[in-house]
Amino acid sequence: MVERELTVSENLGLVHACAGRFRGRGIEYDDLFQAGCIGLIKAADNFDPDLGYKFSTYAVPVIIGEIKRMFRDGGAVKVSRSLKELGLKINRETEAFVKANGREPTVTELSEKLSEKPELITEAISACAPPVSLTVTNDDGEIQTDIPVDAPDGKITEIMSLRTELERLEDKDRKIIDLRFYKHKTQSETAKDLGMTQVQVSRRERKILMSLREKLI
Amino acid sequence: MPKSVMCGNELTVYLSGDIDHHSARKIREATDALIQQNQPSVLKLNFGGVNFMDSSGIGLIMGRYRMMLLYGGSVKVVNVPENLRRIMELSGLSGLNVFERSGEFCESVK
Amino acid sequence: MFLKEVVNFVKVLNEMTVTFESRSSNEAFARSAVAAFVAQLDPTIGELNDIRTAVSEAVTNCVVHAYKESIGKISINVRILSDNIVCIRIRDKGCGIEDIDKAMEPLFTTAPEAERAGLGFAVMQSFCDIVKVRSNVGSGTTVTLNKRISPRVGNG
Amino acid sequence: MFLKEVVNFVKVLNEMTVTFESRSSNEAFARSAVAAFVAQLDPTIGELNDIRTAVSEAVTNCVVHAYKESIGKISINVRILSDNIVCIRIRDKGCGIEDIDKAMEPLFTTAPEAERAGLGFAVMQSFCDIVKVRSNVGSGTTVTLNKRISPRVGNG
Ligand SMILES: Nc1ncnc2c1ncn2[C@@H]1O[C@H](COP(=O)(O)OP(=O)(O)OP(=O)(O)O)[C@@H](O)[C@H]1O
Ligand SMILES: Nc1ncnc2c1ncn2[C@@H]1O[C@H](COP(=O)(O)OP(=O)(O)OP(=O)(O)O)[C@@H](O)[C@H]1O
Ligand SMILES: [Mg+2]
Ligand SMILES: [Mg+2]
Repeated sequence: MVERELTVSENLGLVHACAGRFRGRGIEYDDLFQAGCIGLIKAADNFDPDLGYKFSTYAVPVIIGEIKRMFRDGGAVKVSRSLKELGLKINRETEAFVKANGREPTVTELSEKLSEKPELITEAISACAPPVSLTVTNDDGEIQTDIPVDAPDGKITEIMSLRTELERLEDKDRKIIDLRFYKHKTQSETAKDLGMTQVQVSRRERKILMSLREKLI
Repeated sequence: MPKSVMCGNELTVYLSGDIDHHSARKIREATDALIQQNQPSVLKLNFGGVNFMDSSGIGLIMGRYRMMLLYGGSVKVVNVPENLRRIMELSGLSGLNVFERSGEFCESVK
Repeated sequence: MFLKEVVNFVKVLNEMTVTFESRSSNEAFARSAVAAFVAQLDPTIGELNDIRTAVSEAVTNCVVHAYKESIGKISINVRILSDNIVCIRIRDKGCGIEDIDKAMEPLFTTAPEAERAGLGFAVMQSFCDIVKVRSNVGSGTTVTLNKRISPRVGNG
Repeated sequence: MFLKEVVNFVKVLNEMTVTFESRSSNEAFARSAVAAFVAQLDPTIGELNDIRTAVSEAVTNCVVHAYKESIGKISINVRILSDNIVCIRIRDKGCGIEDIDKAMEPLFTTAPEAERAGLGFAVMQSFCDIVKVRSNVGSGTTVTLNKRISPRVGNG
């Protein structure tokens, strides 16, 4: 118990560091700090020194996580809606400004009037289009899955890391991949070579691709 | 589906958001469906809720104009926000007499 | 050599390039990205809207005409030059334009069935200070838009 | 060839790349450009702010650490994958990171004199689902952020 209190009081600086990070985002510093303290206490309660890493390494993510939750509250509103609302406010403010000054306001002037960041003003002006789902329907017909164009050096790193992942595969899996994708055999041919059924090859192949995908994204 | 009101033989369609090539298709389909359904003799396009429009919007108006002409009806464009004036004027649509004089018809749209 | 002198004379203060696919759902994104970059000059709402409208026309042309039914890459390069001049270049590798002068005539369109008004270039010209088009049939089109943002009183 | 299979397996529904200079005046632009692209998934404000925050950390690192006093190119590639997953890759060709594990430790910083807290990577990890770093000393760093956006209810 005493130890816990000691850990907490010794590490209040961590909370200040984390809370300071989120200044000027519409939440009072005291509230940020308080949320961070809750995180610190949680971290002190659950920290296991035997795991061999520093307390701060464990505590910082917990503290930031707790602070982040403050931003989450009230954040479930869809962006499209909130920007639309801001867009309407901007229109009203612009009209009033023109009437008063005989000219249009600039982005900065609006941001001062509405106490919103200039970048949000620009975004609100720009982003009123109703979003259209990409996943449900696609107005461009069949979805093309070209290889994304990366800088060539990026592609090289990708190939390198793919190789590393392939080396980590189990023997049998690696054989499947080798036959299927490097030797260009069909699933049935591969199955015959490895003494499996075509269905087994198909399933296994899918599993391997899935796990590679996870690692490579 | 855009909001719409049928009053007498006049169909008012309330447009909102951005009108570009991407969104114009949906608006066109929805508006045409409303025209088919209601068979108005006057189609009023209310632009009060529109934030952005490029020439796709002009194409949209022209298309409805031709369609209504085919039915012996007419198109009125009303409640055009200040920032769309210039592109509306550029379009030459004023020659077709589709603009309702401003002030005379200014309802607020949410 | 002379070109080099001229190019060096124009100071590029800041620059960005964005590349995306010719899906119509990216039209709004393209306008927003350009607007977000130009915003650093603190334009008026009207100036920002002019730019958004012109960019929208050029990008829509790439989606509708350059690549038609297929999907290709569109890239936009934006430079902020000295004297508050914004230079925006919209480039596609699509079908190209056969007769540029004709294409730029108001009301000329090759896609009337798609309810195109043939006003895209006219809008660009009206909303920007300079519009230039370079195109090669079969290899693509580059549209360059220049617009000067009025300097801000006070600090600019 | 095989790479193609794997990459194809990950369905890329839409993609953009933006490249800009490592000026601190571009940090806001970078956030906005990514936000404008992700907006097509109609995220919540919370989700979009999470992405903004994480991108901001990564971009600031390029400006502050990768290129230090000089100006270099930063590029951000954003892909929308099936399943509402957004994959953001921030790349620089700056000085690189010697010990990535150490760099990712909370409170580790090589620039304490610049009042850096050493929290950038911790913030990225807390605001994204997956954070990956690849780096080579002398040739640059790539930070990959993955985040799943909650699917839209109805059809928006
Ligand atoms: N990027 C391009 N690639 C190929 N052809 C183009 C391109 N841009 C324009 N064109 C050609 O130029 C013509 C005129 O373009 P403009 O934008 O002025 O009108 P539009 O696109 O046909 O109609 P609107 O823009 O009013 O919807 C187009 O019909 C098309 O034939
Ligand atoms: N793109 C990069 N290029 C080179 N070094 C980097 C890069 N990103 C991070 N680093 C190194 O990793 C360290 C930790 O980065 P992190 O963002 O966590 O903290 P910081 O930038 O030092 O401080 P803070 O982000 O809190 O201001 C940096 O101090 C720097 O040495
Ligand atoms: Mg056009
Ligand atoms: Mg940092």
